[in-house]
Amino acid sequence: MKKTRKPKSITENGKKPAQFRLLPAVLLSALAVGLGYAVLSLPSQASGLSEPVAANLESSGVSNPVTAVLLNFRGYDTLLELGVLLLALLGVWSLGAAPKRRESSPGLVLEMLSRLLVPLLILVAGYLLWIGVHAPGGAFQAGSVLATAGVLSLLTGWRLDTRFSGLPLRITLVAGLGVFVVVGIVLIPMGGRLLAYPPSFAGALILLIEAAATLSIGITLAALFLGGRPETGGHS
Amino acid sequence: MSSAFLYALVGVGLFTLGLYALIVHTHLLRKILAINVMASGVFLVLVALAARTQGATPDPVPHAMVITGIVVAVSATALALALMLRVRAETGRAELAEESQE
Amino acid sequence: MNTVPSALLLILVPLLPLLLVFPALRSRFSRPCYIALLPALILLAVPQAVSIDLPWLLMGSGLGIDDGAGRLLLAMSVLLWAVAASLLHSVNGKPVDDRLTSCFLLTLAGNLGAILATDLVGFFTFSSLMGYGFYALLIAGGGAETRRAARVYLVCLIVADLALFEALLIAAATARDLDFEAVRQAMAQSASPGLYLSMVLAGFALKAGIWPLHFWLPLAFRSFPPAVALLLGAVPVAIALLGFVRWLPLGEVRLPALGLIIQAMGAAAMFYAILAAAKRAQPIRLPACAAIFASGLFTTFLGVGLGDPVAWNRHGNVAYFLIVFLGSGVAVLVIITGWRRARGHYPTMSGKPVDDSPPWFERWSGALTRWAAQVGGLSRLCAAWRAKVGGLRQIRAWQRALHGSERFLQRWAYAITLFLLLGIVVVFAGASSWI
Amino acid sequence: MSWDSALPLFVLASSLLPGLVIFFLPEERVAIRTTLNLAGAVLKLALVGVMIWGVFHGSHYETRLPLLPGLDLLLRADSLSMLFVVLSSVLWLVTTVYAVGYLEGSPNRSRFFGFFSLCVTATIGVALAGNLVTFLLFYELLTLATYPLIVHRGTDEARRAGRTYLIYTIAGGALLLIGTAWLYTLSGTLAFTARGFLSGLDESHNGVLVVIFVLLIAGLGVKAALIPLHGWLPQAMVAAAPVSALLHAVAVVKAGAFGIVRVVYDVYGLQFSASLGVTLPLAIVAAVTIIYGSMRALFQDDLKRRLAFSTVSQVAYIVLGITIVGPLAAVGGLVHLVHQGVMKITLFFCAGNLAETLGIHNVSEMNGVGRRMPWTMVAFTVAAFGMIGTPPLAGFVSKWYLGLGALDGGQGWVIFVLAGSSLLNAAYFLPILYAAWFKAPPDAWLAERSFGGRETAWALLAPPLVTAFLTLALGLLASAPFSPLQWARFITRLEYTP
Amino acid sequence: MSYVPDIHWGVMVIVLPLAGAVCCFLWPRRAVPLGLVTALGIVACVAGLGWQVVEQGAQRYAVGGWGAPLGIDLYADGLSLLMLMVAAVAGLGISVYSCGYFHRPDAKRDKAKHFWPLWMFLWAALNALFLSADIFNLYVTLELLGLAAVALVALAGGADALTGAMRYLLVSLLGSLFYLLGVALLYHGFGSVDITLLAERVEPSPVVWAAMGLMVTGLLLKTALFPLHFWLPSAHASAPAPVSALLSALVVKASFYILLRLWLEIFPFANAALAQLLGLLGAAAVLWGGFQALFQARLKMLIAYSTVAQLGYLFLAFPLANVIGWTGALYMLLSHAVAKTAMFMAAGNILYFGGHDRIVDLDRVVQRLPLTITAFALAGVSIMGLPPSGGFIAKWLLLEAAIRAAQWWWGGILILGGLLSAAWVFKVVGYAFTQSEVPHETRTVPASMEWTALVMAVVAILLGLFAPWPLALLEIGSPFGRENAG
Repeated sequence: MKKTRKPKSITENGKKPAQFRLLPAVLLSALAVGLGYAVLSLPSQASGLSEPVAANLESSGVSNPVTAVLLNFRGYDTLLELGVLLLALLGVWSLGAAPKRRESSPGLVLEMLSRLLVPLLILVAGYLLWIGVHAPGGAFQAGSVLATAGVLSLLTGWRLDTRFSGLPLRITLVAGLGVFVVVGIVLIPMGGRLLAYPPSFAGALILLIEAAATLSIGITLAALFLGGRPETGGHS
Repeated sequence: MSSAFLYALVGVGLFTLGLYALIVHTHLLRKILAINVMASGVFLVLVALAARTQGATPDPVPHAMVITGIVVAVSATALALALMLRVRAETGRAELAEESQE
Repeated sequence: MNTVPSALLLILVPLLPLLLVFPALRSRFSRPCYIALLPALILLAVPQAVSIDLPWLLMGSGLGIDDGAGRLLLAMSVLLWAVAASLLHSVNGKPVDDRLTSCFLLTLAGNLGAILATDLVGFFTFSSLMGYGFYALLIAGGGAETRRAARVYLVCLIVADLALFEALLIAAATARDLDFEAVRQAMAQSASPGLYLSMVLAGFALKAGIWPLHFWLPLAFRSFPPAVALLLGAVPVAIALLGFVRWLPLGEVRLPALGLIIQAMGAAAMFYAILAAAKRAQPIRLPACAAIFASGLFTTFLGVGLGDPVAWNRHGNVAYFLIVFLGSGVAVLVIITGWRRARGHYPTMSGKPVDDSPPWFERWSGALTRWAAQVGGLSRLCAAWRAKVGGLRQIRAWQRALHGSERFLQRWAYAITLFLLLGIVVVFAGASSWI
Repeated sequence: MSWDSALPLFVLASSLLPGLVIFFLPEERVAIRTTLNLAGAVLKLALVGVMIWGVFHGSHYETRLPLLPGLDLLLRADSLSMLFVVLSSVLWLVTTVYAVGYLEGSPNRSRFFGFFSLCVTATIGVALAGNLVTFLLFYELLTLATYPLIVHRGTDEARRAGRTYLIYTIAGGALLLIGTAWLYTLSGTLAFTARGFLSGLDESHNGVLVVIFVLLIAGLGVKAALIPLHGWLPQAMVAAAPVSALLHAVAVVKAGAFGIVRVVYDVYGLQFSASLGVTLPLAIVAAVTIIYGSMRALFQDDLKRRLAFSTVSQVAYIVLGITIVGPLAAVGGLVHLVHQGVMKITLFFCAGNLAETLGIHNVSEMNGVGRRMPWTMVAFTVAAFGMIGTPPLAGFVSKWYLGLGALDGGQGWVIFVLAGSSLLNAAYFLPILYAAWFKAPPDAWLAERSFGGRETAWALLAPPLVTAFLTLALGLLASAPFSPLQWARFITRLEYTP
Repeated sequence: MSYVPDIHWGVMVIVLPLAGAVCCFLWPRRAVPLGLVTALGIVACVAGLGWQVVEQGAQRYAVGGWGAPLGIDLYADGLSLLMLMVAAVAGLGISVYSCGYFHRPDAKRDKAKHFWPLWMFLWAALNALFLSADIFNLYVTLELLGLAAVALVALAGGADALTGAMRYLLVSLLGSLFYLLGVALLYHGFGSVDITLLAERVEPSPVVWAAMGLMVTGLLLKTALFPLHFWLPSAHASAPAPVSALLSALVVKASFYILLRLWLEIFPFANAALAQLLGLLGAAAVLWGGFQALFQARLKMLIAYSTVAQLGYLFLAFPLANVIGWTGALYMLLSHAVAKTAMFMAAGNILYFGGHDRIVDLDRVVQRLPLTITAFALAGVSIMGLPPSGGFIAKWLLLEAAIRAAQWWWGGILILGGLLSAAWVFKVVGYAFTQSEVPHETRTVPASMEWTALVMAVVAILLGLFAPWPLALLEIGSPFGRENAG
């Protein structure tokens, strides 16, 4: 918390001088002790919300409690969180165009490996998405794997065709958030509440949302890796 | 003391460690990393303490929270890194200058 | 004679001269000074006592004239002013300086109004109007010497007015009506008339130039055309004396000690006047001495009246005659002087350079200057001051003095103010315990 | 909203709306601007006339808007406010005419007249305020509206003066705010009530009430230029002449004095403040101010500065009149509120005329100016004599009642203060008159402007003559019905008869 | 009896800006009209929600239909409604202003297409934050808010803005993490993240103290309370003008709002010493910010420091702890938001017109922008707390609260702060009255920018005349109900 002003002199290793390190160390040790004490004072037995989750798992449309919480019980959080992701991308894009990389040959091994790995990764992503309904997995995990595929391709010099880097790319990026919002809104006249899935097709809706989210997350993360706006075919 | 608490304490430790690093280091990359370490500490506390359900499956809500938290952290880190690159491009240093006034 | 015309006439007596003060309003008349006197003349012709209440004026005022003394005084004043006007107009046979005429009329209005006033406030108002008018007249008409006199007179006037104002307040606090008669009664019954009496005495003594408060009077006669100066000087003196009669509860109270003091003062004044006349028997100073003598006489009389109300009641009217005597005596003197010197030249009124003056004036003024030099430091200071007039250095000196005093004040004003206030409080406390 | 409850708003709006419109007028639309200004002023005068007639016959004009729960924005026409309202609206009209003439051809006139109207609006608001918080509101508004007028010329000196003014007035406003809020928490009401609303409070609060009184008076004393809070006033004389006139005669200084009257009469109540023992110290402060101001005025060569110090001295008369506990002194104080305004505005008009026509700013440059500008100097002379307190002019009437009240209230020392002040007044005014009338004029004036045979422009000459005439009339006709004196008596009757 | 269709206005208030953000992102060329339409829609929805709340009292809305412990609730009482309205008023103004500001003939034109989606996201985050009744959901909205704000700051480009944004981002993340750790402790201690449930369950214990410490610290960091304000001036001053406006007016207020909610609902037992400490820090902020503002060389820096000072006022209500005090603090928040928006807009106009905002050289600029300087002055009136303005009402309430609580010294701070602001406001306004006529290279300011600034300033003034309405709103759902004893 003492991060007020930085001293004029900074030591060679990028750290502040000793006298500026000692005080935080002492204070933070005290903080750690205090926090630790607080943590330890918690009751050793607590079920949290696991019971109501288990009780309502039936009507959530999925059988994996984490997915149920994530996309149904606390789906609103997840919706906003997709917003955060999109926002980060917007922020990065607003900083300017993607830095130009020196075009170097990725090397034979990498090239071969990427050709092998990318389809596999996409497949794994699909699987993770699918299994998320029942077991650990889901949109974020799947999206991350998808993003790996994208990053790998980018590292090997692949670039999105400028034909697709305009509106099509943007649509893909917002698909997750968009589908989520649209589903949530559409449900209002039907179920009466935002994001209140009717139990009968809750599962299907969740899968739909997750699928769109996976795509968006994957592409977004890959785009973030690029560190800036991609070149587009149309306007700047 | 159950293992849940042990992990939670480790989480607290990570949190304070990250905070220390954030204060002490001047290079922006280190600062960003420090923030990430702190975040990990918090997530660890969240997840570890969820396992206090005697025998039954752990509380799923903190897990969901952590997933949300991770996505947020990833997004923020991405933005921070991009920003750091811009700062470096503009000022030539990946450090926060003293408040420049005119 | 019904009331409306007479009331209008009463109002017109001071109002017409006042209106004619403005040059624009009198430009059509060839002899405004005479015209201004007309209403008073007509009023004199009205055979009975007239009066009018003006409740809306000031704090509720009134004008009026009785059959006896007031009428006499008015008549004397009209005569006096007519003479003065004729003197003003005969100068070089040309119309006089506009400003001079204005001042003249202002003084005239004050004078006539003061005679007609039936209450303290009215009298006070008109007499101070006259006072300031007279000051302006002196300034506008005279040379440097007269101006100095005027300044002295002004200081006397202001101080006198302040004293009278205090007296007025005390009177108003004591009596609910400010008629002369009511105030007289109230003061007679008042437990502590001391402050009132001393204020009135001090005030009018200053105005009348009674010894030892006479110092402005001789000065006023110096470089001004002597006759005019004399004449004009008589006017405020007469009005001030009238003030004594009107304001003091004469014939009602018995204050032997105060009366004795005043008698002594009066006697001293007369003595001084005789001495002065004997010492430097110059024709010009003679009237001044006469004026001082007359006022001394009057003061003595006043002292008698204060000490012995019975005597006052029996002989009180003599006071009016004394005043009239003073006034008309002066008038006659002036007329005689004027007639004797009709062939000669009077110096112009608007302060031409002394070189243009006829030889006799030079002689006189030289003598006067010598006399002034003998008076001492004051005139030397004055001469020194005049030596610097016109020089740039003098302006700078002034500015420096201003700045210096301002700086001094900035630093010490609080202290001085507090000191003054403290003084006021102490004096007041002392005075109230004494009276 | 009925007529009775809307009238105070209309009175406010009659200057506010023209002001707002004028802000947006282009600089060159002189005719429209002048018309708007004058129409507003005349309309206000008419409305005020209706209002005063109504108040005299017992109508209640009251506008109430909720400001906070339990606290209203209250505009109310009572007898005391009418005194100030009439003064402000009459002098506004006169000053507007003068300002139109004075500023002819100068830049930024739309801004000037806009703030000018705002300033008057704020003054009227101060006058009509029915409770302390409304008063505070307009009081601060006045500060804000006056600042641009003071710095209008934009010279460094003007801006310095503006800064000083702000430092004083905003600090004063802050004190007033604290006092007001404190009072509110104690009493739960702030509405001005005849004979005050605090006397019913528990006696244990008396100590606090004294502190609050000091806060309020200190806050108001800044604008009323009581020493030692007067420092801004002499500096503010760098402003243009109409502004000085307005500042000294109507708006700022008077608002402070009027506020003190309100606090003493309608918040604390005269008897209650006397029993708290706060009136005598205030009277002493006023007395010190009177003497001090006059003494400083004595040594000022700058004419407007001299007049400014004279204001310091003269406004304290009002306070003095209020704090001598007695009906007669109160009449004196209240009537001086009007009389001082009329006289001082005349003097500033004349000073402005001299500056504008001949370039004269200093007393030492005024030799013989009476011959060049006789009418201006006649007005000046009348007002100066009024200030000295010479009968039969307006100043005499005020001094008369002040002195009488002092005797009546057993505070004899006051008449000596009055006497001393009159003496000093004479000492700093008469040399001016002497120089102007009787000294020889210089060969050439400093910066003479020609006005085709007349001594100066018509719009510059008429206002001082009108106000000089008023000075005379207010004194001569003091006892006539509807004169300020009678109105002041009317007010004190309300205050003193249970 | 409701005249308003029974729509879930609260949901609309959140979804609409999100949808707007997505649309603006998808069709950047149409960003301006899309953004404006969305802004108007949001204002309408807030009005609808306001009507609903006024008619039917505080509203609770279970997203997903699950209800409190399991799902997330939205909750709208007078307090949240007031905050939404602040955001709506300031937001609408900023939206209109931005049209002119970003529509530049020079090369920076594409800023607009980034500005609008970011701004809509930010607005959505604000609305979601004000409506949330769930402390974890608050964390997500806080992050959404923080990232959007950082991105907007960085939009200005240049070393100053980027460094400012970077520092802001780190601070923001740090604050969020503190807050999140607090949330974690609370959840594990009491098994819920719903504010109402927590309010019922929480009792003083080490966990609660730790959580409170963490959350309060984190939020103070984000609210930039002295001495944690170090990041604010550079971030606020270097951002583009509309962004500065919304950062000062809204973003810092959001974390204050959370703090207030937590303080009132979850930690009402917080001891007086802590409240006094917050008050002291607030007082220090008022004085420090005021002095710093006075000595700044650049206009936007000055205004930013004044934000530091004004935030201090908000914390003066903590030690007073009575309803009037809270009301005063919130009214301060409201009027400061509007006034500061106007002020930053005015500064933006000046910068746009003259190309610089050095205070000593302002005389050549402000004379030719009468509307702008009027807006600045009027906003300044409110900031100073002079009547008739919203700032005055706020100060009056705070002063009254201080005297009632027999802690008059806070009142002294209020007054001192007012004097300090007066000093710098008039320092700037004074330049409008100079006579210098030095020619200066200028760029014409679009009329919409000048008028928006003026309108916002006038609103700040009018807030002083129509105070009873917002104050009546605040009583709905009695957010300060439990503090009534104070």
